[in-house]
Amino acid sequence: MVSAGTTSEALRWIPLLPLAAAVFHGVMLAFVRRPTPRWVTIALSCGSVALSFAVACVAFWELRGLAPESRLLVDNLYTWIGAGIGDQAFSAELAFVLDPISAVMALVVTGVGTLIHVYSIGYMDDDHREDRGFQRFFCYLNLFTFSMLVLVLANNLVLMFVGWEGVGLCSYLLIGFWYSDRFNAYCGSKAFIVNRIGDFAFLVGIFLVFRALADLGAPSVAFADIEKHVSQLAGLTISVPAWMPFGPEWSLVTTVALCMFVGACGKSAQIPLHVWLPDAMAGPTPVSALIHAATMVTAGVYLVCRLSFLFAAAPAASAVVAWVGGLTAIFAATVAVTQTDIKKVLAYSTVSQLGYMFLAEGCGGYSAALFHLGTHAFFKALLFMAAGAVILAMHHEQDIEKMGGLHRRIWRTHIVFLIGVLAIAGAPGFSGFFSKDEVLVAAYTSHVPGHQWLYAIGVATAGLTAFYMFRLYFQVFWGESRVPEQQRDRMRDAAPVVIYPLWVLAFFSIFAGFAGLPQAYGDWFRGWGVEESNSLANFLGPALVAGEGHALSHSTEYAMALATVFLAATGAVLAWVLYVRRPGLPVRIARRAGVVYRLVRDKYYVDEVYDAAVVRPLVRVSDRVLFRGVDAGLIDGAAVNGMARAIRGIAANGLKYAQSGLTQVYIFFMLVGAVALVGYLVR
Amino acid sequence: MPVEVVIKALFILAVVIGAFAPILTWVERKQSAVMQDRIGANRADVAGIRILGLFHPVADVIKLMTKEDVVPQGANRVMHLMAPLIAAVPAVISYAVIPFGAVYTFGAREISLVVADPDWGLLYIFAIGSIATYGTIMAGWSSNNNWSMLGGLRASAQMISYEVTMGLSVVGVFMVFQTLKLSDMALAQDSTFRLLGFVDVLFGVPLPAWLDWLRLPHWGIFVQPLAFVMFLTAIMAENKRPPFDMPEGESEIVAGYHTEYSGMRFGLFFMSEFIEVIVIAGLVATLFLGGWAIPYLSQETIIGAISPVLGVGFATGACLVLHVLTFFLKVIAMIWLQMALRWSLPRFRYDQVMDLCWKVLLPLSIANVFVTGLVLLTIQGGSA
Amino acid sequence: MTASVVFFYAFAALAIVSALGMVLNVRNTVASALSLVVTMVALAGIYVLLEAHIVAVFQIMVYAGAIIVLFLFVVMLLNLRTDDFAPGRQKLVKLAAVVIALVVLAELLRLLTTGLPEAPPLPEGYGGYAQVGVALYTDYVLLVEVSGLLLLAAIVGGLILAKRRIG
Amino acid sequence: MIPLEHVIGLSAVLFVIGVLGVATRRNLIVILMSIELMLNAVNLAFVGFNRMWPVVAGEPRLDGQIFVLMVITVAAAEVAVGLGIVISLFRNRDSVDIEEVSLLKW
Repeated sequence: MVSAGTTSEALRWIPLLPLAAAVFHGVMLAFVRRPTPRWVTIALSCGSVALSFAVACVAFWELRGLAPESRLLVDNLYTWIGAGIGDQAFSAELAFVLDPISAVMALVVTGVGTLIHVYSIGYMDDDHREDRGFQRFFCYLNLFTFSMLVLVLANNLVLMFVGWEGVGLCSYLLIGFWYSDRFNAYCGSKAFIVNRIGDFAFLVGIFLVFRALADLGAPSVAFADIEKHVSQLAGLTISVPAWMPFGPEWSLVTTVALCMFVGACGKSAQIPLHVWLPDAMAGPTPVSALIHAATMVTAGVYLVCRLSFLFAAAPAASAVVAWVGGLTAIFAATVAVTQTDIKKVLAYSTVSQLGYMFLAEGCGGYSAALFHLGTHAFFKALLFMAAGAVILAMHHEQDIEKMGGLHRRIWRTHIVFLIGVLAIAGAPGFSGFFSKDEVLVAAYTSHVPGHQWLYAIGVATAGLTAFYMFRLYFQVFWGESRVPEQQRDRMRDAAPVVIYPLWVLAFFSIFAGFAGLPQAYGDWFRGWGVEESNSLANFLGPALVAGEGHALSHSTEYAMALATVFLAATGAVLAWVLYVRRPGLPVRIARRAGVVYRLVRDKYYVDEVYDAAVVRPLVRVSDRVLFRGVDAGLIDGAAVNGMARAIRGIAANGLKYAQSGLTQVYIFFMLVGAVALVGYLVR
Repeated sequence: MPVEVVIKALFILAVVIGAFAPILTWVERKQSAVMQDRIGANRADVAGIRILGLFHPVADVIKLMTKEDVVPQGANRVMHLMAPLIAAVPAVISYAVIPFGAVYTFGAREISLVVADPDWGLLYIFAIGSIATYGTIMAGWSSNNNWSMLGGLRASAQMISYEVTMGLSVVGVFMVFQTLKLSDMALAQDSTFRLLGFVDVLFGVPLPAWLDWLRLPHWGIFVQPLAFVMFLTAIMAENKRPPFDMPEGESEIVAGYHTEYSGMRFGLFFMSEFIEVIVIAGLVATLFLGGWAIPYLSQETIIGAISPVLGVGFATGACLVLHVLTFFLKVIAMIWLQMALRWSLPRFRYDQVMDLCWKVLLPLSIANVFVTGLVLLTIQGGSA
Repeated sequence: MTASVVFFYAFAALAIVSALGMVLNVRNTVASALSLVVTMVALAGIYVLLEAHIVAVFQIMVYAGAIIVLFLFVVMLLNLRTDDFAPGRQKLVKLAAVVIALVVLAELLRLLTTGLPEAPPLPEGYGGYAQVGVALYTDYVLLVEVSGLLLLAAIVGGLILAKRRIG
Repeated sequence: MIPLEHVIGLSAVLFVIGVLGVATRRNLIVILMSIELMLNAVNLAFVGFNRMWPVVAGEPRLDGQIFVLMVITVAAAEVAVGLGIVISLFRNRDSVDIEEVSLLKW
């Protein structure tokens, strides 16, 4: 059921344009033998996404023109699933809705997506392998954009799930894009399988919601309907066996919210399902930027925002969200400190920042989370793409131990990278500063159990973030060059098509923060005609549940910001000291730290633990028991062959005589049957 | 059964079987002679009077009646004897639904000049026509003669093939006239339409008034020209006369299905062919040439023109006579056309006949249905 | 007893006799087919009496005009003069089949003992081609489409089965 | 009026005659014809029942007659394929005796 809203038929084109391009590429790849000219591929892919961005902008403008309470654009294509009649009628529409939340997301996805598409032209330019990788890449990229937009614009959970699975698939395809390397294929599978765990929980959540709404007499999976009934849902419980924790009655809303959150964890790489994201860096760098930094991994954050009413009704679940987010943030930040692969550092940084977003959401700061999501999309995409430019310049060398002193050689890349680092580190005035501030304010003012600790974690993470980002920056661009001699002279900035999108992103990384300028700073501009500075939060407000209003005095906010900035600056200076002034020091510290260092460097052995606890037993059980025992022995041996043998025995010795080959004998038997039937009827 | 029906039936039987059919044998000989630059039949005489050889039909009948009726050895006697009857009867009774005049009102009495007028008149003709096939097949089978059987075989294949085309080719016609009732169909053709009216309908350009006078009779042949050609072809093939005389094919299979027939039974086959010629002529006239309608002069126009002078009753009567004459004039024209075709075209080869049916006429007739539907939709505003 | 009832019994008798003639005539397949034509025509007559005119017309057009002609065509094409088959192998089964068929008949006729309602008068224009056409192209349009597909499949199938060699 | 019991009865009789033909005749063509007879018997029942309830809920219904038309269509298709089979059978075995066709057995 589609709730009331302004109909806008333009909406469908936002996802459909990239789909059209993807379908074109798919057809060309699958059915046409000859390679498509590159300019066709480029024009179609980039053009479709850019056009989709334009449509999104137009739709956004239309949305802004509406009254704040009725900001909802609807495009109902057709009834996708229809079942039941009367009161029990259920229908899932193929409908797209644009409300403030999805508008922000759609703009980020198409906007950043367009830039990354353009960037990919340069990045993938040297891909001349015979499987037509260039076109294949753009096909997947377009398909991803389509899926992501379906996810974002869906008006119901089931349609969202379609997009959800679609982005998962594209992520898998793109991580393993260079599939000839077994490791890449392995990483793709890992991402896919870990995501399955989350998806399973998500699916269970959908079923639970549907079932509960059906019990309430209004079966639906549309967000609007769930929201309408959320107060009734809050009273429901699920009976579980008494031996289960918190049994025998679980609150339905909490369960659903937790299921959804597990799904979000999978997609957004939160503890304990974060293990796939660092490995996902095996894919091409534009993919890391688009999928594994800017858009797909934020789907979980988006899901929680979408269902904010549900989480608001389930404080326990919210607390879990906050704590998981906080722990992930600091956990990933510590790991990032020790990594030496440029993309791995960024990957852990992404995990950490996603943790931030969840922290905000758990604390009720949904608009803060979305704000951070947006700014993070800009600066993390920028960082990844700049890192990609570095990697290109280094001829696909990713180890920062082998870089250093690059600022002279590739100064354009250096500048944008620096902007990105400043933004993520939260340098005052940059976008990250404001959004991180909002997150911390949300944590500080929330009523989640232990919110002071969460705040402390947030601040500490901010310091760590600044430290590892500057570490990365100094390792790569400053200090002594560790690049091999002969390579050093041939290094230069990547092609303009690679660099220009970075400038655009750099611009937004600096200034995007002013879209959601907290009131505390907005007041500074009061004299300039700025009345309400926090326009993003005001824009999002009506679509989200009212957060717990933070009535902080401005001075508190300034103090908090100051503390954060101080910590961040400390981190930055520390990095400078350690990696520029005294380059020998880190090694000594690492040696001194010993076990702790190794623990952190090896990512707390999470992968190993999973391998030992889950993967290996599973493989062993599958092989020994399920394959050899059940499949080969029971199903093949007893059921299939045994049945066949039994039937052969019966048929060969007796039944075959019934098959005389004489048609009329068969007819006779048929007649006998008819007589029996009719006789029974007339008895 | 009302007397009126009996009178009408007797009238049509008299005209068709009594007058047209026997004369047709003579007409055919004469026409072929004219076309081949000969004199033609002129020898039979009664006391020296020849009147253009018109006694030949009489002589033929006498000859056929008096000849021995042979049933060959090994033949299935009953079937052999029944076959000519089954061939002839459907031809005669199809005439029951063909209107030879409109409905006339004489005071309180309404006289409709058609023997039977069911809603499904056209279907009736098709149904009856399909029965006629059996005569040929039975004749071919029961004669216990290979030539006959080959003829019967050819006839059965040819006739069921062309039946399909025949039915489909007139679908366009009854789409246009929106009826299957033959009297309604003739009535619908008693009007005219603007020749350039399509300009108005398609492009919305109103025609100048003087062009409104450029009118054609609303006849099937003008609104469904393709259907006319196809229907005439198909129904002539149904009749198995040259150029579609594969079942007889005297140069190939002696005389086909009636090789073993003699005397009046052969005569019946012969007659049924001629009667069918008349039925075809009447049917084509009704479907495509407006039946009894006089072009540009509708029934009301005629009655309206005469009645002030001579009174309504007389005017109606005069109109009736004019209509019946018009109808038979058209029938004669169509008979002439068939004769001309029969003597102009050589016989097809068997595969050509089949190709013509399945590969040319059938697709064309289906296309005709489509196009007709499209045009009708356009004219009716496309709101269907 | 009105004329239509008399006609009904006449047609019924004709139908039964000719149907029996078809089944019992073991010497001449063509005669069997022709008997079947008589049955068809008699049934068409009964349809007319039951005021199903369109059905009657199609019964004659399709059954008598096309289907049985096709049978005859095949019989003549294969030149099956008489059934000179080898002695049968299943006399007993056939005898049993006859008995059982008669049991079926008894059972079916037993079903009929309950009185059926009198046929009501028909509304104006009932069963005309217009009404049948409208019903066909509205309520039953899917059926029409599907049967069109079926006919196409049958044409192709028949062609392939009867063709001597493909290609 | 025509007693409808007798219409249905006639239908039953014709049906059983068809069954007899299918069960006892060995000529494949006659068997096909008997099947046609059975279909016709069913058609007769359809028309009879249609005549019995021509108006349902105040609306004229033609379901019975439409079904007959469909049965006729199906019969035509069936005959086309069936006779195709007969022809190819005759070509291979030089007979249309159904007892000749008993290869498909143990």
